[in-house]
Amino acid sequence: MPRTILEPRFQVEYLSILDSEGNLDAALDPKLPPGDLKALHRAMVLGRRLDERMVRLQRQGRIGTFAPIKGQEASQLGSVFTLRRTDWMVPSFRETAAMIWRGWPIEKILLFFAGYVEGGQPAPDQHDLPITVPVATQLPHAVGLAYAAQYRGDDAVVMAYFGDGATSEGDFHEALNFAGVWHVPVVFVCQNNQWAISVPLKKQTHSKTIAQKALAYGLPGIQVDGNDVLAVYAVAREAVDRARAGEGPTLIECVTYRLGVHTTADDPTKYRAEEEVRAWEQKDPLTRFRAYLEKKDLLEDGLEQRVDEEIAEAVRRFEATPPPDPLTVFDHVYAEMPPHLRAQRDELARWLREGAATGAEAPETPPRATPMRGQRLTRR
Amino acid sequence: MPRTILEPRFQVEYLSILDSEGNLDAALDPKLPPGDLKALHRAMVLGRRLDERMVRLQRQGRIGTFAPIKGQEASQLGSVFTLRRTDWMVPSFRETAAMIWRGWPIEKILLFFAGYVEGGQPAPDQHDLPITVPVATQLPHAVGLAYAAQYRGDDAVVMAYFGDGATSEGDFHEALNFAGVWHVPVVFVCQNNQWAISVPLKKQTHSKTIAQKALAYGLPGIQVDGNDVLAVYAVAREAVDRARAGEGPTLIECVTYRLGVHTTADDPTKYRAEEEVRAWEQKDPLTRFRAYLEKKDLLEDGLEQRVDEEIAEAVRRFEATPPPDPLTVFDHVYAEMPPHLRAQRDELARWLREGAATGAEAPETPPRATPMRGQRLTRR
Amino acid sequence: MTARAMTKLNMVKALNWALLQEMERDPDVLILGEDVGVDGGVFRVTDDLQRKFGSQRVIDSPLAEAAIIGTAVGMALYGLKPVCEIQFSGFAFQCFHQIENHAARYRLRSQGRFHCQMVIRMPYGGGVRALEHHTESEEQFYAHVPGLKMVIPSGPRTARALLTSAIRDPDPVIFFESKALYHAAKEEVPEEPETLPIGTAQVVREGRDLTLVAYGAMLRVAREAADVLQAEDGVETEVLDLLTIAPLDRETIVASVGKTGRAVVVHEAPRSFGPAAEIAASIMEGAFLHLEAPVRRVTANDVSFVGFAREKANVPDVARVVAAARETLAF
Amino acid sequence: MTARAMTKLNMVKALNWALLQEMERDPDVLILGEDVGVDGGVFRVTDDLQRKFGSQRVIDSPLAEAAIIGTAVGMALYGLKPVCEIQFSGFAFQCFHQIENHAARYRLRSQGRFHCQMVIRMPYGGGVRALEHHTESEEQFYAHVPGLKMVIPSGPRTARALLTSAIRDPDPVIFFESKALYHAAKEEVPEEPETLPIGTAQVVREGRDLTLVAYGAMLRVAREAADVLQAEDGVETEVLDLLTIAPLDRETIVASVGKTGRAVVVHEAPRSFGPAAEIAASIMEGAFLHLEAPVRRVTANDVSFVGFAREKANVPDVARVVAAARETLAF
Ligand SMILES: Cc1ncc(C[n+]2csc(CCOP(=O)(O)OP(=O)(O)O)c2C)c(N)n1
Ligand SMILES: Cc1ncc(C[n+]2csc(CCOP(=O)(O)OP(=O)(O)O)c2C)c(N)n1
Ligand SMILES: [Mg+2]
Ligand SMILES: [Mg+2]
Repeated sequence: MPRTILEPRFQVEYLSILDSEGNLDAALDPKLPPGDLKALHRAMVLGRRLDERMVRLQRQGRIGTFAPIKGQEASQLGSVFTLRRTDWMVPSFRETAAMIWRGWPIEKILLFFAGYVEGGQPAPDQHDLPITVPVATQLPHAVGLAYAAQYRGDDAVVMAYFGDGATSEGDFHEALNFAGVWHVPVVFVCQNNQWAISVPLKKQTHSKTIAQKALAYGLPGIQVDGNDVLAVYAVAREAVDRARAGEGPTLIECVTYRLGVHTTADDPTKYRAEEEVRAWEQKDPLTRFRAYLEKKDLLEDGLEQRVDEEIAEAVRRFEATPPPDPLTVFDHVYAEMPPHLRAQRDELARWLREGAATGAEAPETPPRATPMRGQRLTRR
Repeated sequence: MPRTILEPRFQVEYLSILDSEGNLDAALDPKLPPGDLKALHRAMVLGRRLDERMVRLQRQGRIGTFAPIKGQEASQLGSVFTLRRTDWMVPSFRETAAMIWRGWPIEKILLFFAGYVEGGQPAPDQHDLPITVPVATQLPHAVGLAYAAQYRGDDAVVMAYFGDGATSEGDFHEALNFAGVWHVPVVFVCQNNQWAISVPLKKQTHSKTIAQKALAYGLPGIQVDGNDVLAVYAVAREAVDRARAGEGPTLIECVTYRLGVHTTADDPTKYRAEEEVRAWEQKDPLTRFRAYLEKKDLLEDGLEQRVDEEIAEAVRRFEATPPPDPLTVFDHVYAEMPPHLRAQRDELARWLREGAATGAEAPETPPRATPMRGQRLTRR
Repeated sequence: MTARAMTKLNMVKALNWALLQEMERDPDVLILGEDVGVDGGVFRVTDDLQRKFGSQRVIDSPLAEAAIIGTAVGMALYGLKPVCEIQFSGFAFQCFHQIENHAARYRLRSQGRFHCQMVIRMPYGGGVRALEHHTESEEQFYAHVPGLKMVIPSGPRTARALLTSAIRDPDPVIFFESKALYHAAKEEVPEEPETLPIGTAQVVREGRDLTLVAYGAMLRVAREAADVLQAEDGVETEVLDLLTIAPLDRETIVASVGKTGRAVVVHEAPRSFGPAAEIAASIMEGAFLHLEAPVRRVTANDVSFVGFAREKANVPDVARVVAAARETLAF
Repeated sequence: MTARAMTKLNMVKALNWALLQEMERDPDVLILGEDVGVDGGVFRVTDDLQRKFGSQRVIDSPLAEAAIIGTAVGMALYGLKPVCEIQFSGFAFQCFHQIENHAARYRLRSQGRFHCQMVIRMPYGGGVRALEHHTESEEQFYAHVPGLKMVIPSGPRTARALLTSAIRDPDPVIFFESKALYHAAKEEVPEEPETLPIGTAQVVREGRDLTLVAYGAMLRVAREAADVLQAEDGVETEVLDLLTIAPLDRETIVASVGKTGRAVVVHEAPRSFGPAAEIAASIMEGAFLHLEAPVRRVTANDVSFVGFAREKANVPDVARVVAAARETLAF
């Protein structure tokens, strides 16, 4: 049956700059100065090494379950690199490298995963939200921050991170729709790492790309090789600049891959083939960027060791953390402690004082128990 | 910056068959037999006349607030007409005409809006869900029904109705996404009547059409002139047939207009211009279809009177409804009444028996109070 | 209290006035919700504010409750003070995750670096011949969430004062407005902005024989029941208007029952696991040795929805409160 | 009871077995949730079921809780019997509107024409060193919703029997599984499918001095406290395992306290407006004249989240239950 086709027709673009051997498509070179290239590389290496270290810390029971980033360094750093300190970064739960770039001390991140609420406290001058555990729920916050910035006349941009699985949640939809209507300076960065725990993208959505979901909101959506830090940078730069210029939000889909476990409580051998992982290891964002820098003679000697030392020092600071005071949890429930919480606090304080005397089991203090029960230790 | 454009590119189609003078684009004629054309017309007239009657009943305090359908008759009937009795119809709260087509007795609909829970009870053999008040929440139910039909090997199709405003809700997004992944026989019919209470479409979403939202889920989306009953029919027919043939879900956007109030508690003069309403009155789906039928010499004499009599009889049956028994509400909370409800029921029964004797105010029975307080009576 | 200029207002106007005055006072206060702008809200509580403050400050949002609360959380994290309207409390479960996961928790999660100074207004309760999801009383769900405050005024004056306090309160406040009270009565309201402490109940009638605890639309029911008890039984009833459901003012409640020894709690919410359970349990904990009778609960039945044709049979009325009071007194 | 073949299982395996047997028994039973298929659920409760029953019957859904419940409601309206898994109870507020607005109400709304025979399983509670939203106890929110049933087993055998009952129950059942119990202990479970009545509490230890009311992971705490009280104080404690939170088995509770005159209620949920309030209020209503002391509540504090480094200080333990019991006995 013949029908009119509505204009405009829609399209989604794809960008890649470095090939898997680290060769540059010169026409697309974002022309970052050597200092920036080195800074990016260092941050990626730090992300990778810290990730590996954290897996070991978790296996030793020194921190709890966490979500490793291995394979996603370029997606995170190419994008976050475009932000100013006064811009806002809204993470999900797998942005360790981006968080460190934004100034989160490593030991705070370790504290967070060791079950200390202190680990969620951004510095007073830091424009970063803490980790958000419920998938996609942070996206409307990003839109609200962007609205507020615009309302106040500040030229801040907001960058929000989330995964491919997150795009199925209602909050993703509502956030992008509000962003479109309000035309606010927010950049949505989807790290499409192909998996949401055990669910592959094709069971997550029937759309071929995440980027095309932007069309539902009248927004530009673009797909980028998420293992190509220069391409991610170029796309993010453009989106951030447009946002800052008042040209509204963008959805960026970084096509990447989670090389490791979903979290340290996960066993991916249960749901995905080793060959798939091997194939993506060939596209490792670090290898590729390293090859490129090598060609440009920008590799730094001893980088790995220096990074490892930085991590080791942070781990030492983390380990030196005094045992947590259970009474402080009452401090931040409300601005002022209401009577019932004061009473509960007093009760707990008395208990902590008298408990030992009465032979009672003292509340556990340092978090050195067994790993999360009910979830298996994994092999990868 | 030059980039690859991903294939396939996307497009959204638009269909219109009857022009506003009722002239047919012969190439697109769905070729409905005369009997069907007359049945459609009768249902549209009934929808319109009942609507008008219900507004009067509401103004007289004989029913409570309800959502009139004036202007949307073609969208509802052109689509619902394509269903078999064994298919499922999932309404929102503004599908009176479609519900009557599906066999809901008029008096039951009146009871519903008179605050009787009895009004929500579909007949035992009826495959219709009751009215859903929370916007968009019925859409996942439709997907679940369609999944169940497919699971059981039944060839039933599910048709779900909702408004333009509903597309902003997370439930819309999640439902369409599940439908896409599961590839189930469901047809989503959006009655885009341009307004969600006082919010016009352009404040509802930054996308130009509702139809293009289908692209986010890899589904076909099509826009149709919702005031052209033949076009709606043609598009729905195709979608229903495809669904039944196992070819998955479709999103249909019927471009129509709410000619009346949002509900009888609403005052549209507060938020929209009379000229806009006047302009859409020129596109009245009834006038247009009438003109077409006239040309085909298919108009029935005395149709309005017969329809009015049918309505009057239903109103008489409605008015003859005995006062509601407050005790029956306990019957359908659970399959079996648990002890605490039995106790509450006994307490209420005792109260109803003894209340008068003790001089207590008896619970109100027939619903003949003032219209909804806190919302103004409106002028239109 | 010094003499003050007063105006007679119904609750809708009183709330509107609180919003107006707070918006004039503080440019960080803004309004967000469905139909709150051009239309002035389906109950007209935000009437005329968009005209006065512009559509950037009184925002007609798309139809999505989770994003209304979620974006308001983001605004609050930035330092703004959003006042959100959820059109009916029956539609707030759509955003319950944003309220419970985030609005209530950001202060704790960020250890004080961020907090959500925001108000979430919702019309609640029955009495307006409305459809399903338009008549329910869901205060219990919010009262149980640590980090939230849950406020329910009982008339124009408390509504105006408490909304002012809520807007100025650094914590997220769920603010329920009884639809039955919107136009029920007018009260004298002072011209100058007035506040009331959140977390404090009011003794609105003193008595020594029995304590009636109520809030929102049920306050009038409790007061009239007290009149009947006085007139017909010579019983002196103390009536408490809770005003804040959470944090609950146990001190005032316990002090009253410590004196009277008997209590009846009245609410529109279903009984089981409802607010009256906490009030009864708190009375038992705080005034056990003074209790002459079990605390009675007069509430709606444990039914989600009855239809307005049966509503009166389901919700507490004066006669039932009087009957429960008499049974409690005779215990 | 006749002698039956028994197998020793932990709670994960016991639940898995209930699912397996019910799916074999009834082709309308199907499973739906995030990672329930290939992965067998993050806690492995649905392990191997997709392999046995296929991916149409054990469905790996997209990541969207509201649609999991919403589509399950649709399936149930059609006559299927979906068993949904919400990966952690902390993520169920995303679907709270579908549960409250629909699963709980379709029977009433359609006046019996439709109903939702469905189970919503969720791991809840602390004890597994997990992040925010992975350790909370939200049973109260479901217990207050008319039309829902709320079940919490206390070990492998009750878990298996109650899940079987829940799947066969014609009403929607919220089924909480304590993460701390998943691998805590093994119990003998009969080979033949076994059910337990929903709505009935069990007296798991008889005594005449004091009643301890608990459920889920707190049952073990209550039992151990009873042992300590017996050994150290010679006190005979009656321990009730609620098993069903709603509808609450007031009869069993009241009968016990009618005998003992004293009660302590233990739960992991925050105290204010929590389940223990209803239990305390119900005891007062049903056994007022038998009460020798106020009902004590031993619960988590009114804090949304403390981090696992502080978790033990926040959740009831044996010592605190013993202390509360002693104070109640000494009252
Ligand atoms: C609302 C919600 N539902 C479920 C979970 C449990 N969960 C944690 S991560 C995850 C998968 C997320 O997938 P994706 O969005 O692709 O991010 P990725 O883990 O791949 O980075 C799930 C289901 C959660 N945290 N929040
Ligand atoms: C979840 C929810 N939020 C708010 C409302 C109040 N409400 C009822 S109808 C309506 C507008 C619906 O607009 P649309 O989807 O376009 O349908 P229409 O009324 O135009 O038919 C609103 C906001 C509701 N019923 N449900
Ligand atoms: Mg992913
Ligand atoms: Mg509309």
